Amino acid sequence: MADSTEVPIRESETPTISITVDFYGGLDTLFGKGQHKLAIPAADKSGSPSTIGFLVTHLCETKMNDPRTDLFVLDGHIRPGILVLINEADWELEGEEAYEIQSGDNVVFVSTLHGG
Amino acid sequence: MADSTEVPIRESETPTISITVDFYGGLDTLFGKGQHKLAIPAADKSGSPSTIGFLVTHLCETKMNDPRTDLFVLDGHIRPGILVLINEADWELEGEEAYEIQSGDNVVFVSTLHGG
Amino acid sequence: GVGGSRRLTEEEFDRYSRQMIVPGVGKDGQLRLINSRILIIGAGGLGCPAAQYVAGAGVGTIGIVDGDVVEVSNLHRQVGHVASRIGMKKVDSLITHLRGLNTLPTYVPYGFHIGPQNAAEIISQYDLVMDCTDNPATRYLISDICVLLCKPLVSAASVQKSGQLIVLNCPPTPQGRVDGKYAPCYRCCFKKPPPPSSMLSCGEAGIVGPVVGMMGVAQAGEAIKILVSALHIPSRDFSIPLERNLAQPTLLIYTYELENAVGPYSFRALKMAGRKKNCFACGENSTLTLEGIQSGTPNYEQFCSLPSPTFTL
Amino acid sequence: GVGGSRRLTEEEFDRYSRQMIVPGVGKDGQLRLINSRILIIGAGGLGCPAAQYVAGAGVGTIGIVDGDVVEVSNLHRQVGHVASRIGMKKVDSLITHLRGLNTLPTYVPYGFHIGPQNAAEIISQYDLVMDCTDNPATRYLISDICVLLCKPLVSAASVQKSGQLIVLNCPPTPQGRVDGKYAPCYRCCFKKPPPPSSMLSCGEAGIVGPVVGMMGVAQAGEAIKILVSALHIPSRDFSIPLERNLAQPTLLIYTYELENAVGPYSFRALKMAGRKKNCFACGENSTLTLEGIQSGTPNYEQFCSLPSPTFTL
Ligand SMILES: [Zn+2]
Ligand SMILES: [Zn+2]
Repeated sequence: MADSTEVPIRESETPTISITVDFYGGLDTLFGKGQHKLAIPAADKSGSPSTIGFLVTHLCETKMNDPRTDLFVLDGHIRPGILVLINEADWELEGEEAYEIQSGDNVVFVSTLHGG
Repeated sequence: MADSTEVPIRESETPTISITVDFYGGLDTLFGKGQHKLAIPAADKSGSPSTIGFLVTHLCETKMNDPRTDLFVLDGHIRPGILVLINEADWELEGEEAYEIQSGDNVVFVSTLHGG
Repeated sequence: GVGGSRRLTEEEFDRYSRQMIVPGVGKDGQLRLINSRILIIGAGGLGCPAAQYVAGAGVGTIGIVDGDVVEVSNLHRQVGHVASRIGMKKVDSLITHLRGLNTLPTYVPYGFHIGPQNAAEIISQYDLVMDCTDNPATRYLISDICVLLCKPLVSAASVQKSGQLIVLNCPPTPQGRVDGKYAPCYRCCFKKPPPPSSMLSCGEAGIVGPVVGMMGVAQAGEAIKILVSALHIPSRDFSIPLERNLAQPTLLIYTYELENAVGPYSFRALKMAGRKKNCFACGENSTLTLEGIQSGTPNYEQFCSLPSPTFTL
Repeated sequence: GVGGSRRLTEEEFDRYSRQMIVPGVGKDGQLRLINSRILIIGAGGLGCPAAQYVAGAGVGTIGIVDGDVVEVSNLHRQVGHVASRIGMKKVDSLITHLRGLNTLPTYVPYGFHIGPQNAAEIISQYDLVMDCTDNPATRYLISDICVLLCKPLVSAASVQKSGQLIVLNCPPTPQGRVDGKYAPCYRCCFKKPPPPSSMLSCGEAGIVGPVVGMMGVAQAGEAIKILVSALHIPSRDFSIPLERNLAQPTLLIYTYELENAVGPYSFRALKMAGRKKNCFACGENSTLTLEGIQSGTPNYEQFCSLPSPTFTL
């Protein structure tokens, strides 16, 4: 899997897409604070364009500071109770995990809170 | 003075610069809410590039909903107690009223509050 | 109610003058507050600050639901209780505090947990509901009842260093009505609850007082706004469905960073979609009914896989 | 103080456990709160909610300055007072409320107005100052004293439907020190006061309770953050001036819109410049001294052109 940090890319390497990702509602403690600027592979291992589904796995494998991956991913999918917004729009309107990520996209993950 | 709304511009008209302006701390009630997208003349009457000083007068003359102009301008200058930020930076660092406005600039006016 | 046009009493005028002179409130807005009934569900970290400002603003009838009693570990954030009332029902403790602040409103205590059996009966008596509870099963229940009874819902939550706030079902629109851009319900925004294992309560994860305080005060701000602007009244004329709609539904997210002064990421307002056609509660094929809920359908505990059979606030 | 390493008492543990388990607080952070002294200047719309959360969090010594008495028109937003204490000094009324919330802190009432004669003597006894006042002359005075005494200042203000908040002089840096990126003072950010004619007070312009409430609670949040992280302790080693600096100084702006649900423009965080070399108070050629202030230089009333010769909170 390609490096997801902003390392200069040689021509021969996998092309990447630059995106920004934000985590809220406690997910920030799993991934680190503030906005994450990432260069993710433009395609998955099978050569298909990278989707949100791919991004979720990619984040889990390369960016999580915490061993408790089930707080973010369950059975290969984003766990229930996490809201996903793509460019400020509900991901349901964008095709959910099948949405193909575009350069410059902003993806927000928010864990729903219940305390009071 | 040229029209400051987003009317299509003919070649023969004064060139304009597109900027955004925000008002806070009660100034929003003088100018209307939300972010204002403006096309201001690129130069003043004497042909010099438009500065923040020009913008202040221009706003006062064309955009104020309220007759109390002294809440925004005093003696031809922005009144004391109003903070000006140009592209999120204190205007003192940018040359204050002499700063020449660039296309795409964001200018924020904040009236300092004192109540409690 | 919409508010009548009676005169204000001298005491009302003295109490509320500072807020009445704010443009957009006025005497009409104040009378709408006085003639309105707000239900606050939960008298904890959100409910205490929310209730202070709702009572201060002069909302005429304020109901408070909570089955718990005051504990010493509550007091760092539940600012409507005091040490001398430890062991008292939270609703009675909070109402004692509120009466000191403002004697004019009518306060109605419900000193028990809200659940499928009693929720509709209680909520039906109010104009607006504030969800200040602390568990998902109750949150889904409250939203479902608000959809069925056409009540606006101001919902907030807070754990550790994070807070969230959203105004739902406002202006209220009847269940099944989807031929326009209507406000979402809780299920439109949060389709599935998190698995219990991933959920953090204030007891387990901790909570910083001002974080939950900010959300509670903000809830009061939204509630006052809705009542003053009469946005709690269900639309009647659906030939003009957009006219009275609020701005784009927005989820406000607050993150408190212990290491930084207020920074650009402390607040974020996320635009949410409107009512969803396929929503289980408010959508066009919804089978949700008050009778169903009372007889156990849906099963909120199972939906949220709560280990305990009781609904706790 | 920085905090010792004693054990917590059982009562402290019961009271503060929910906030101690928050990552970044812990026992050390709690002890720093317990060993700290906060001065709250102003017991009104900002000071009441701020004090509730500062007291709840267990700050060891809480001083409150205010010369006013409780009036009925205060109660819609000044949630630390109650109707039965109308006519009582606000400091005594608020402390009565705070003692109910938490008996453990030491509360110090200053039932008079702060001014050039007494400000340094009072402020010198505290680790952090919260400006909850309502007029510019007092705001400039408090900031000047905080610069000279090396105290961090959490400043907020609110009128009608707007609120502002900024953390100043934190970590505190001695006057005249400009060879690095230091935190600004009030004068660095707000060089000149507005002319009196353009100034709106809460009495004239009105105020919505939750608007000023949000700012007061946020002030408590910033103060707790500073003390827990020991950012109130003046830097000693100026060879590493940047190390303990806060993030970019930020002015938080809150706008309440009566017509809209929480929207993207409700909060804005504006990046501010750091300490200015030419600042009248903290800059490199500043002639400001404690002795000067006490003997009338600068003249704060004249600077702000206050019509009245007294400093009112
Ligand atoms: Zn729905
Ligand atoms: Zn300065």
